[in-house]
Formats: sequence, structure tokens, C-alpha cells
Amino acid sequence: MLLDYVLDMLVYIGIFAILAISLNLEFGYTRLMNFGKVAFFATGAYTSALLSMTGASFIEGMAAGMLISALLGLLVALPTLRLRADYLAIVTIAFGEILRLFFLNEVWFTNGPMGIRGIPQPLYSVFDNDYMLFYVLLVYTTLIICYLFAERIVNSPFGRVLKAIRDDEEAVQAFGKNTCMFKIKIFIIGSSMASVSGSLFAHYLAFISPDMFYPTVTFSVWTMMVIGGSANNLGVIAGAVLVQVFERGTRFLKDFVVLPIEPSNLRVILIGLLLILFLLYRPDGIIKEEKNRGLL
Amino acid sequence: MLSVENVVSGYGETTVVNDVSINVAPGEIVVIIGPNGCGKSTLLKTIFGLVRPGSGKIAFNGEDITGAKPFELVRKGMGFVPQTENVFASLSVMENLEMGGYTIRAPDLEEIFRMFPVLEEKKKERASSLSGGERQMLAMARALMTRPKLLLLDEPSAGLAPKMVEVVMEKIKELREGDSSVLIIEQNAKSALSIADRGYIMVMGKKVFEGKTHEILDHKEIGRLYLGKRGG
Amino acid sequence: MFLTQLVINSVVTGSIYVLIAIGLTIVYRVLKFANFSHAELITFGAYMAYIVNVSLGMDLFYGALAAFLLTGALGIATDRLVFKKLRKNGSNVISMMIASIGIGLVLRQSIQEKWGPNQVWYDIETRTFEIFGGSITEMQVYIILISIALILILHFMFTRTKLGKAMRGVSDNPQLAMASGIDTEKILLWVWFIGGGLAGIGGVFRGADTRLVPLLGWEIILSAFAVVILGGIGSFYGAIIAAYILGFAENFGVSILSDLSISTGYRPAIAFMILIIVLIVRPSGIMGKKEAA
Amino acid sequence: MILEVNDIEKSFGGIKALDGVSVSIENNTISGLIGPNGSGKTTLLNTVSGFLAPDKGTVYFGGKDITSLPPFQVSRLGMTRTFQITRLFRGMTVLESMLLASKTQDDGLFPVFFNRKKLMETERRDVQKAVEILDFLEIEHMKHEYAVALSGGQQKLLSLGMALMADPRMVLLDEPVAGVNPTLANKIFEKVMLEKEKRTFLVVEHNIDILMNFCDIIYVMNKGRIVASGTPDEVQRNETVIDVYLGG
Repeated sequence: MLLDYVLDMLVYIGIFAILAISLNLEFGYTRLMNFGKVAFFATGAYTSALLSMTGASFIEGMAAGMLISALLGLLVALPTLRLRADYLAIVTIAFGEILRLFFLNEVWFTNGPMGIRGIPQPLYSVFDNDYMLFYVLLVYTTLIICYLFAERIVNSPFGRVLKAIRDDEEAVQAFGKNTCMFKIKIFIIGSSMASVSGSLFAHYLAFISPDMFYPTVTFSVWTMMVIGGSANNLGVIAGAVLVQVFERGTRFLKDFVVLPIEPSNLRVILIGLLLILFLLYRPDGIIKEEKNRGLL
Repeated sequence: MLSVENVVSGYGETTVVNDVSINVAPGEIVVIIGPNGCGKSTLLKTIFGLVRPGSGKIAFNGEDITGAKPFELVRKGMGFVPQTENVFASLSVMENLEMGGYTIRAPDLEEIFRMFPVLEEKKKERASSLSGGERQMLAMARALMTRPKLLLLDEPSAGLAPKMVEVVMEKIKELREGDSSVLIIEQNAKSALSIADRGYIMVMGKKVFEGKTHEILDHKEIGRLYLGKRGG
Repeated sequence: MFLTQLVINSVVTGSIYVLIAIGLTIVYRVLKFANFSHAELITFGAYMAYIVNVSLGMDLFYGALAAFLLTGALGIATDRLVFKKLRKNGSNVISMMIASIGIGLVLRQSIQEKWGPNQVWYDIETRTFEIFGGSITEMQVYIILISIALILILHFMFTRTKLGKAMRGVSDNPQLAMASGIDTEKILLWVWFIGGGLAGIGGVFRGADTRLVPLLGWEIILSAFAVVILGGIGSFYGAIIAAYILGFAENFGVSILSDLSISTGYRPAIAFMILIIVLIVRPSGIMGKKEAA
Repeated sequence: MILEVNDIEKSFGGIKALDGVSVSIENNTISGLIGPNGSGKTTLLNTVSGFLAPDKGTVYFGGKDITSLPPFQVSRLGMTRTFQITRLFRGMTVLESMLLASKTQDDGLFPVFFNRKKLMETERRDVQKAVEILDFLEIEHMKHEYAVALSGGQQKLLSLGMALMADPRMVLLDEPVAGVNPTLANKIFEKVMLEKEKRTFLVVEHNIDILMNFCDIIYVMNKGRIVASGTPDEVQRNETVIDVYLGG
């Protein structure tokens, strides 16, 4: 029982840490205000779920999700990345909401509000009793790959340009860099990575429905990044741990103590408070951005 | 009226104004001239509380005003005309004047319109539709609404055609007749000196010369000083 | 649906959006950031009126009045507790935007904690009138009339009163406002009070026209942003025109959707599409000035 | 002629910031551009470097028409500029900033994962070059500091260093010594002098004194026009120049 709680929490932490890293690539390093993170998370989840219902493998579903998210990312990025930060934020929220409406209304395709049940879980028959343990392993392997991937990118000349764009886009152009291309590329990468975590999410729960993909998901990922320390991949993982401990912890607590406040409300209130308090008193987050000493 | 003593001021760690002392007597027009980037504009902003001085003392009518906020200074009788963005572009001419008179109960518009007749003609137009010269008039008129005892002008001739510069300078001269003191900083030294009583020259953040206007105009080195030779 | 009914519905929708959007736009214009917590100010107002109307059993009119005052006060409180501190820290508009999300989360969930996630209704009579073959409820008539009255009052305030002009002055050029002797921080309080108060009344309208849920504000905040951006950020008159344009677009859009046998569940997407198209085609909005480079 | 600016005009809301400016600059020279505030110097620099599109006129660089090319393309052709207010990348160290400026950087995504060896090689070469330039500018010891932690003068040196790092044929310097003490200012210009045989410089500067010592040609602007040009001696003796400054 307790072990299950812990493993469940670990899975959630891993899945959201991947999302937080993907957001960190976009915002932490490049200052792209993506308030529609959940859209790409949902794309991964739905693509994976729908494909695997027709017999595709877990890997195929995940790959297809990444591809579709990349294309959607490009579609969103092309017209909007030139916009001001606040406009980009509003447009990406709107995009996420349109996508959620799509999943909600196209019943023939997504089963609408009823959601998709019985999503096959990869290698379920092999691990059976230890399935949770296997899934933790699967999620953390993916997380480590994503982390190394992100670290590689930000510690490369490519990543250097991203950070420079974040600090002063116009000045970067003076050095012959087509900044728009860099922004589009990182947005596509971030979208694909979010899709990976969406796939993991869908196959873990074996059930998804549109009401799992409200903008709140996006904001909880933002909180992870802000309190963890934007532009620090280890920091955002720490942020994911902290936020998930709050989120899952309140669920866990409710079984043991009587809270004066509804746990689902409590955890959102706590997330909001954390976000505000960190912005006010520790804007660099738990772990500050590290000084880069170069590749050599 | 205004005395600035040993003021050091700047932005962050950069010192832009270095140990400058100046004063303005009642009814006097004083001009500070100097090349670009000599710190004269920062000095003016420091006097008006827009930049906090690192050290030094500023007194107005005998009262210490170091570090006072701009809106407090306006209430004490100071007026300020910035060099750029010196009108409320989206407001009408009339509304700009009302903003100028925000702190007083019954502003005297007649006096202002007598001095700047063109503003009365265009009082319903948006400030953004005015010409450069008209804008400068409006900017001054806005600051004059409170009948300030001391008016600070930041490069009133910047960007104006020579003819307009003359008109603006005439208006500044009229102010003295209304008993106001004026402190102008100018790049356009000749025209400013033509109306001023006294002047200071600043170079590289320091006051390098002070005297009556004719002394400055006759000063042999002024041209060279102005073109960037360091003081002394 | 009959044309008359569509027009009536459009005007009602526009009247609900208009006050919300004006509130959003004046805060946006002066503070320069997109305040997402405006959504929860809307919700908060709706529930404040609920207390007065249902818990205290008074007329909804007093509820709306209370919503205006209390939501205005809440707007001020968010500024004092969060945004003012961020300004003092020298935080940028991005931090403020993220902080506004945090405030929104706290407010929304606190409301849900107090009144539960389920829908509740005001205690109002619903008399219906028939005009030109369409029907309109008494409440909807009030919504339209009060909106128009408030727009006129605001217009009067912005053009005739010292406070209103000072608010425009501060948003136009804060430095020069200070140089004119205006205590800009004090004006900011008024901006928050009026911006929040209008959101509160908008929330009451929405609640009276539909129902109250904790997501009430969030459901319409993106439409409100669409109005603000379509009207040109900070433009009072632009927001008014855009609110009614969006009201028409949504109602006629829904009718077109159902003619095409597409789910009317896409109704909120109409605002989003308009928003996205405007941002791409004319980011300065219909009344906005072109931004300086 | 490496740079030919022909009769360009640029207006902002009815005010002519550039009113028919023509400038021709020869290879391996240092040209100065002076004039009072608002005379259009920075607008000219912005127009030449692609940050603003002129309303009229043409700009040729190395014989190629670069009028209205975006800044990154102008830069790729070999013209690099610095900014009046040093615009440094807050989150980056001195060395990182230098590397960013290099044209030889493998900054694509492909080498990040698939051609690591070549990437490291270029990186090594770039670091070496960066260190050499920083050494030349005497700020090598600061290479692992955040760029914004440097003093004002050092920041100016860094932005010159970043411009040199791009190895351009032509460098546009926008007030390279503003706010810098005279000794350091002279040093900065001495460094520029040493680079003259490799490239061409156009310098916007307020401190005319210093330009007199280092420039081959000086252009004087006033109210959006070039009102005088010539060798420092000629310009110095030119009465209209003093008049421009004193506001005749």
C-alpha cells in the first residue's frame, strides 16, 4: 500500500520532470512564453492511446506522438514566435484550449468526454505483479535520456545562441544568427519532449479523458520550473519533485488525517502560493542557473 | 533659490555627474552647456528627483530636497520639461494643460493662452498631432500651469528648426518677466547663451567653467572645450 | 435560430464582455502586463453577489454593487501584496504575468473550497419578453442597460474628471505624470479598483445569464483577451467595439457551426481563432497604434 | 570602396532622421562619425547594419547591395556592429559571449548529437582565438566572469572583442568609449589602430578629441545630413563644425 503510493508518486515525478525540462528548454533558456505546454502533453497522450488501441506498439505510439507534436509545434511557432512575450502566452493558452475542445467534441475519434479506457500497457504480461516497479524504471530511463539530451543541447554552441536570444535577441542578430530559426527549432524539440511525457502518462493510467488536460497542468509545470530554478535542468527536476510531493502528498494525507480543506483544492492553492512566494522572494529558484565554463 | 552642492550622481556603478555645485538665484536664467554625454541631463534629473544622488546636497528655497520625489517637488514649486516624450501624446492639448495643473485648484489658462496663442487654437487636438515646435510649446505650457518658481528645461531646442528655436528662446525670456527662475541645459549653446544671465560648462561629468554669459561667449577655448577637450 | 434572437444574444454576450474587457485593458495599459488573475476577479465578483443575493436574501442589484466594491478592493489587494512588490524588486512583465497565474490559482481554488465545484444560481425572477419574434429575459435587459450606463459613466470619467484624465495621463507617460505632480502610485490604486470592480460586475452578469461555477472567469478570460487585443491594448473605445464584435462573432459563429453540423462545443474556439488571426494579421488591434520598433 | 551609402533617407513620424546621406568608405581605414545629439548618427548605423530599412537610397557593402537585408544577413557578409549602450548577454560569461560572436561556431543541432568530434575541434579553435583576443584587449583574466560583472570600460572592451571575434571585414562601433576614462579610451583606440590593417572601421563617437588622433577621415552630421567631412585637420579647422556644435 505505502509502496504503491511511493511508486505512483515516483512515476508522476518522472513524467512531470520531463515536461518541466521541455518547458525549461523553451522558457528557461530561450524565454519563449509557452503557456500551452499541456497541448503537446495531450497530443502525446492521445496519439499514443489511439494508436495503441488499434494495435500499434508503445514505441510506435510514442514516436508518432513526437512527430505530430513536432508538426503542431511548427504550426504554432511559425506565425507566433515573432510576437511579444505576452501575446505568445495568450496564443499558446488558446491553442491548448482549442486542442482540448477537439478531444472533447470529436466523439467519433476520441470518445469525447468519456475518454479512452483500457489503453494497453507496454510489457504488462511480462512484469505483471511488479508492473509499477517496471514503469518507474521505464519513466526514469526516459527522464535520464531527456535530461542528458537537454544538457547536451544547452551546453553546445546551439544552446549558447538560445541563452543569448533570451538575454537580447536583437544583439544576437548582429552576430549573424537567424534567431527565428533557433526559436522554432527549440520550440519543436520542447513540443516533442512534452509529447513523450504525455505518452508515458497515457500508458501509465491506461485511461485518459479531456478533463485531464486543463491549463492547470501547464501552470503546475511552470511552477516546477520557477521554483526549481529556470535555466537549470537539475533545478527543474527538483521543482517537479517538490510540486509532486505536494500534489500527491495531499491525496495521500487525505486517507490518514481529516483535513479542514479539500485536498484537491489545497494542493492547487499551495502550488499558486509557492509560485508567488518564489517569484517574490527567491526568483532564481531552488538551484540557480549555473555559470557555464565552456565545453572544454 | 536652488543650490546644488557637491552632487555625485549616476546609474548603477557608473558615475555620470562628478562633484558638481551650481546655484540659481531668483529671477535668473541659468544655462548649463556641454557636449553630449557630459552629464548635464543627469544633473537635471537628479535635481528633479528622477535620479537619486550618490552624495551631495540639493536645496530649494532653503529647504533640503535631496531625494524628494518629483511629484513632491512640483508641489513645492518646481517644474520640469523633459527633452523627449514631454507631452501626453494621446491626450488633447487642453488635457495636457490640465495634467500640468493637476496639483492646483483653479489653473489660470488665460495667462497660458496669452503666452502660447497657438495652443488655444488647437486646444481640442491630440498632442500627437502637433508639430515639433508646437509640442515644445505645449511641453513648456504644461510645466508652467502650476506657475513654478523654478523651471527646469532639458534641451528645449533639440530637434527644432532654427526659426522655432528662436521662438522657444523668446518664450523662455518671457518667463523671467513672470518672476520665474529658469535652469536650462542645452547643447545648442549659442542660442541658449543669448537669453541667459549666467552659464556653466560641463565636460565629462564635471563643471569646468562658470561665469556671465558674455564671459563664456568670449572665452577663447569654448569651441575647443566643447569639441571634447577635457577640462582645465 | 431566428435572426432577431441571434442579434439579442449577441448584444447580451457583448454586454457581458465589455465591462470585463475594459477592466482588463485599463490594467494592461497602465501596468503593461497581461493580468491572468483578472479571470478570478470575475469569478470572485460573481460569488460576492451570490452572498448578498442568496445568503443574505437581498436584491441582486445590491449584490452587483457589493461585487464592484469588494472585487475592486481585491484588485488593490493583489497589487499591494504581489505586483507592487514585484515592481519594487525590478521584476519584468514576464514575472508579473506568471505571478498573476499564481494569484489566479489561489483565488479560484479558494472559491471552489468555499462554494464547491458544482454550479449554483442566483435567486432571480426570469420574466421573458417577446420582441420581433425573439425573446429576452428581464435580466438580460438589465445587463444591456447597465453595461451601457457604465460605459457612459466611464466615458464621462475618462474625459471629464480629474481622476479619469490622470489615469489616462499615467498610462500614457508615467514619468511625465510624475513630473506634473501626480502621485502615480495613488492613481494605480484607482486603476486596480476600477479594473477589478468592472471585472466583478462582469462576473455578476455572466453568473446571472448562465450560472456560477469556480471556472466562470476562466471560461471567458480568453474571450476577454481576444476583445482587448482586437480592440488594441489599452484602447477604451476599441475594447467597446471589439466586445460587441466578439459577441456577434460567437453567436453567429455557433449558429454557423450547427448549420455545418459541427459541435457547438467549439463555441469558445471562435474567440481563440479570432484572437490568433488578429495577432498574426494586425497585432495592434482595430483602434491601436502601430507599435514603435 | 568597401562601403557605399548612397543618398539614404529615413523618417520617423514626419521627422527626417536621415535626409539624403551619402558616405563612401575605403578599405582598411578608420572613419569617424560625429555630430550633436539627434543628428542621425545612430540612425545611420542602424540603417547600414540592417536594423532599420531606409525609406530611400541604397547601401552597398563590398560591391553587394545590402539595402534592407535583415541584420543577421548583413552580419554574415562580414559587417559587425556594436551597440551604443553595451548590450551584453546577462546570463553568459565573457568567454561564452566571445564564442557566441564567432562565425565559425557549429551552432546547428546536428553536430550537437552526431558530429561531436568536429564540434569540439571548432570549439577548441574558437576558444583559443577568443583567449587571444581577450588577451590582446587585456581582459583575459576575466574570461569566466559574467559579462555584466565587468566594469563599464571592460564591457566596452568586451563588445569590441566580440566584434573582432566575428572576424568581420568591417566593424561599426557605436560610441566605443562613452563613459570610459581617458586612459582606457586611448587604449581602446590603440587596439582599434592595431586592427586597421585587417579591417575597416566606422566609429560613432562624441569624444572628438580622441577621433582626431586616430581617424583617417571624419564625417560631421547635423540634422540628418553630412555637413562636413575630411581629415581630422581639415575638420578641426572647419568653422561650420564648431558652429554645428555650438548651435549657430
